[in-house]
Parts: sequence; C-alpha cells; structure tokens
Amino acid sequence: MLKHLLIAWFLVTPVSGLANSAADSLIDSMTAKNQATMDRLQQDEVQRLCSKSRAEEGGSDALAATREQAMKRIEYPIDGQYLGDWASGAKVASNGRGLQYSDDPEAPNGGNCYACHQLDPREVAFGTLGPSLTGYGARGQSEPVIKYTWVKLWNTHAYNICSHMPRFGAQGILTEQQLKDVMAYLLDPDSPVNQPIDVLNE
Amino acid sequence: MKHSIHPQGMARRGFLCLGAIIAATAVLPSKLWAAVIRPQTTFSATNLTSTFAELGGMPELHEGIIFSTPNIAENGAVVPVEVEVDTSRLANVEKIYVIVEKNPNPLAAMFTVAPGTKPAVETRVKVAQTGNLYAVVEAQGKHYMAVKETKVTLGGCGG
Amino acid sequence: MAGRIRIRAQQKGDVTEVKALMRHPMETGQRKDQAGEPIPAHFIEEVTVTHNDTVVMHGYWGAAVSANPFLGLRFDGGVAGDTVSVAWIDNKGETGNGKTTIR
Amino acid sequence: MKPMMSGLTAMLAATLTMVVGAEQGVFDEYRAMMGDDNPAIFVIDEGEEYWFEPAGPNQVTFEQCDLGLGAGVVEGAYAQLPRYFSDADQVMDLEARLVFCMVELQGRTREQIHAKPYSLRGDLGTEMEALVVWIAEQSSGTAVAPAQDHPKERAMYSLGERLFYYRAGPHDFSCATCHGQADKRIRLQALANLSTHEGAAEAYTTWPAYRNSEGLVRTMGWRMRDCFRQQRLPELIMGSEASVALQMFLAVNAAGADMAVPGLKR
Repeated sequence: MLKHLLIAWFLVTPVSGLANSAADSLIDSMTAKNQATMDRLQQDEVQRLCSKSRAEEGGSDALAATREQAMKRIEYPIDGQYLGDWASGAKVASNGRGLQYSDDPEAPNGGNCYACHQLDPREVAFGTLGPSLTGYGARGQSEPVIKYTWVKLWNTHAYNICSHMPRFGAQGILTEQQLKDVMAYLLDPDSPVNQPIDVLNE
Repeated sequence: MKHSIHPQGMARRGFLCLGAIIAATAVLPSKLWAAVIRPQTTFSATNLTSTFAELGGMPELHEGIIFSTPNIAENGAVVPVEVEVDTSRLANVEKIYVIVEKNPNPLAAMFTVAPGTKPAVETRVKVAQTGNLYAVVEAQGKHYMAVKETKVTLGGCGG
Repeated sequence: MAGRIRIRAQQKGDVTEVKALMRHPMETGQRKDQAGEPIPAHFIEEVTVTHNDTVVMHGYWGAAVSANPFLGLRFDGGVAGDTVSVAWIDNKGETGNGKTTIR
Repeated sequence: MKPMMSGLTAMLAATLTMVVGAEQGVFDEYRAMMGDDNPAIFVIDEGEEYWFEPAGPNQVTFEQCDLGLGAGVVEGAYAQLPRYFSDADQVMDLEARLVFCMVELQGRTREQIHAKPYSLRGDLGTEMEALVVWIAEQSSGTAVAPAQDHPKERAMYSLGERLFYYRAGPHDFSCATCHGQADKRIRLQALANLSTHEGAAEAYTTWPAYRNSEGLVRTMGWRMRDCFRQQRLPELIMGSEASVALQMFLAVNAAGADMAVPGLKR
C-alpha cells in the first residue's frame, strides 16, 4: 500500500523543480471564457518546436520534417480560383477581431494583416513586424507567385518554419473565401495595395 | 490620522488637500452663471453645416487664431486641443467654440471668456474619426475660425 | 470620490495660469457596457472658474469633452495667495467643486 | 528552395526600413500636448482611502498587511515585488498579496474578490486598481529590485521566461511574437522588447497606468490578462502563478530602472 502512495506522491510533485512547466502553469492560472477554451493551451508540433527555448533545443531535422509536413498538408481551392474580391480582402486585412473571448463567435474572423504589414500606402496605421506588402501585385500572377502567396497565407511554416505569422488556413482562422479575397487584395492590379499614392490622391 | 471615506474627507496628499473642499452638499444654483444661456440647439446639431448655421453661418478664417491639435492622435478618446487668440490681430474675444466636424454632434465645448481673462483655452476632446477640428471665436458679434486636421487611427493591436 | 477637482494655479509674471483636472466619466450615452446594455449619458454640462469671487471663465460642455476633463486657462489680476475655485454641474444635477490658492 | 527574392521585393523591403525610421515617435507631439496632467491622481487618492478603510467581515484595514517590508510599510514595497512570502510559502505579486491580506486579515472570500477585480466598460475604477496604483506610486523613483535569493523566486523567473516564449492558441502567438524584437510596432503601437533590460525597463516601470482609451487606471496584472485575451487564450486569473512568473521575468529584466508610476498609456 505504501508503495502506491509513494508513486502517487512522486508523480504529483513537479519533478522539474519548484515551479510548474509552462503548460501546467497556464492551466492552473487560467479559466475558460466564452470561445477561449482550455484546450487552446495545449501545444501542437509546430508550437512546441517554435517556442524559442524549445526551438533552440529542437534539432534542424525535426524542424525540416515539420516544415515538409506543413507543405504536404496545404489545401488548395478545389475550383482552382485563387483570387476573390479585393474590397472584401481589405476588410479582412483591417479586422483585428476573431476568436478572442471578447469576440462574437458568429461574426467572421479578421486577418488583422495591418497589425504587422504595410499594405495600402495611404493607410498610416500599419505594423512593422512583417515586411511591407505595398505594391505586392507587381510580382504578377504567374503560377509560382500564386502558389507561393497561397501557401504563405495557408501555412507560412511550409516555407519559413517558426515564422511569427499565424497559420490562417491550416488553423481555420480564415475561410477559403476570405483567403481568396486577401489574395485579390494583394495581387489584383486594381487593389489600392497596388496603387501608388500619387495616382489616387484626389 | 484616521480617514473617512466620505468624499469630503481630507485626502492626505497632493494639491487636493491644499484648499478646503467646499461641501458638495452646499446648495448650488442649478445654473452657475446666468449671464450666458446654454446654446442647446447648437449642441444638438448633428453636422457641421447646421452647427455653423446656429452661429450665423460659416465663420471667416482668421490668422489671429492660433489653434493647435496633434497631427495624429494616439487615441480618439482623448485629443488635446489648444486655442489662443493673438489679441493684437483680433481683439474683444468673448466666446471660444471647439468643434469636431465628424463627431455625432460637432460642437464639443464652448467657453465664455470674461474681461481680463486671456482669450485662450486648453482642453481634451473626443474625436470620432480623422477629420477637421475647428476653433471658432466670437468677437464684436462676429464669428471667426481656424481649422486643423487630426488623424485618428485604429490603434492598439486592433483587437 | 466623485466631484473632486485637482487645481494648480501658478503666478507667472502678472498672469495666473490655471490647470484643472476633474473626476467625471463623461459618458456620451452611445456606449454599451459589458453586458450590452446602453450606458446612460452622464456628462458635465456647465463649468465655472472663479478668482476670489469673480468668474473668469465659464463653459458649456457637450459629451464630447474627454473623460476626467482637463481645462487650462490664464487670467490677469491674480496675486499669490488669492483663491481660485472651479465648480461644475452635470446633466444629472450632480456637482463638483475644488478650490486652491495661487502660488 | 527559398522562393526567388525578386528585385521588387528587395526594393520594397528597403522602403520599409526608411519608413520605419521616419515613423519613430509618431505620437511624440500628441504626448507633449498631453503634458503631465494624469487623471490617475484621483484613483491614487481613492487607493489611499481604501488602505485605511475597515473592510470585510472583520472590519479591518490594510495597516497590518505586510507587502514584504513589514506590516503596513508601503513606501518602496512595490519596487521589490514579486517576492517570496514565508507566511504563504509562495512567490506573490502585489495583487496576489493584497488578495492574501483581504482573505487572511479582513476575512473576505476569494470568490468575492475575484468576481470583479478590474473595471468593466462604464465603471470608474475598482478597489484593487486604486490600491495597486497608490501602492505602486509609493515606489515611484525607486529602483526596481525584485528578490532573487529564494530558490522559488529563481524558479519563478525561469518559469516566466518559458511562458514568455510559449506559443499556443489558434494564432500560435507567444509574448515574444510581439515583444521579442526591438523597434517593432503593431499598427502604430510601439512594442517594447521585453527580453532586454531597456525594453523591460521602459514597460515595467510605467505600469500601473492611466489608459486614455478607457479612462481607467489599469494594473500590470490586468495588462497580462488583456494580452492573453488578444492571444486568443483563456482568461488569466489575477495573481495566479503565470501572472506572477511573467511579472518576475519583466521585473528582473528591468532591475535597476526607476519606477515612474502612474504611467499614461493609449
């Protein structure tokens, strides 16, 4: 009987020292609220590998394998249509809401692209965590450009493992139509992203 | 020293304790100053044109009004504005209006300047969206104005 | 808590510079609380600044004046030791008062 | 195969760096016009009154509450938090310690305290916000000096670091996603690099602060909770281990810098 108690005690005391692991600590320190449920605290493969102190430990082969897996799992539009409506794309790019416990779960999720990127050169409030995408449409709409941009939006880790950009497609943040609209906002020549300031400046 | 929570209790620090706080319960006239009546219709106007109409039409631009607002406001809820009139160019200022074009009600605040008071005022106003702010000044029965644009951006992390 | 006003009155040459900060939510009536219920309009409608016992500035305000309002002004004829007081009334008839001496 | 970096993209990258350089301090003019009239002073005075106000079933004030420098000692206490408290055998931040005193001295229940610690839209301030900003202001001008001599204090720092880099949630965000690099911003919101002394000092010493966008004073505990909300994670419990660990990480990184409370924020 004592043996079982000892085993039970051993399992309970965090072996790794006096404090919890990060995951356990968060579980002890949070309560679910609206759509923000506790399962969100569990890390998947990419998250585990890319949490800096772990990524340093993560060997390059593990990173490469995860990257290839990300590439294999990209889902492309069945109808082969990659560009939607750039005006709707503009809305997705400016909407910073979606999936927070303070958000209406019925409302569409935003992509919040302006949080990290410059896009329409007329928009002053852009972020700088990501490179500027102003004039992105000049790349044209060749098959490699379309594929690169779609994969980048769907799961950026397919190209750039441990990137800070969210996996808009793979994590189900944006719908396929929203992704197509963002593609149009980036690539459609009529999109303001591709209109230099002086042209449209009334 | 023991404290009481009563609003009039002496707060132990800072400027508040310098002056005795007039007991709020003292009966104050429902109007503080009868000399000027509240221009309610102007406050209720819902666009720039009707607001200006209440003031007798579009005021004349006047160089003597020094009107400063930030080019870009970190947050539309609190936008500092400063109005100062150069009395060598525009004398006998009686009233100063702060108007925010794209607010639901453009007229934000109005000040009556007593004789001996500098025709200048500083305050902070809410600006609903990027647009023009106006400082309108009433002197010798006429209205003059200065205009300044302030950008209000979707701030923070957008969430 | 409610009704407090922090006033600083400093003599600069022959001009008295007054800076007042008032404790008030200045609700426009357009906002909703966390439960989605509208928060009723509650804002300072009228404010006066008095030097000794003469009014130096009077204001009529709308709800677009920012929360915890700030007011800055300057007037002539003040002397260190004089009294500067500020009073306000809001759309609910509540009042706020503050008083200080010119330094 | 890295996609071919077309000349155009290289040119775009160049323009960005030029733009960012010019944009630095985009709100300096706004801040200068705001001056130093910070409405937090009202909440600070209210905090002082709460400290001396008998409360809870025991009708006791906070004058026997030990914030680490002895019962009732407030001056300089915030600058030395978080720290280990032997009576609770736990490392605590200020909010956790105040909850401890509310329960142990005043006889209040955790449920009551945790029901609504922070203001909601339409409120003018809560007891916790007022107490925290008054106590923190009593450390203004004092150098940040969190304790690191007790093993649990050191363990809390290392947990804080692991939490700082922990990516989770639908967007794979960690604190480091936004606060791990220098001179970056989200929209026009400058982001301090909290993994460096300079960045951590700039941020840690200016909370609690008055937030113009809400007309409220907010604490560092609230700041953590609201960041996790935007990471799409569940709600952080005030004074919980994760909150304390992250604040220990920030405080140790910021050690030596002088507290400058109350701050004025967006």
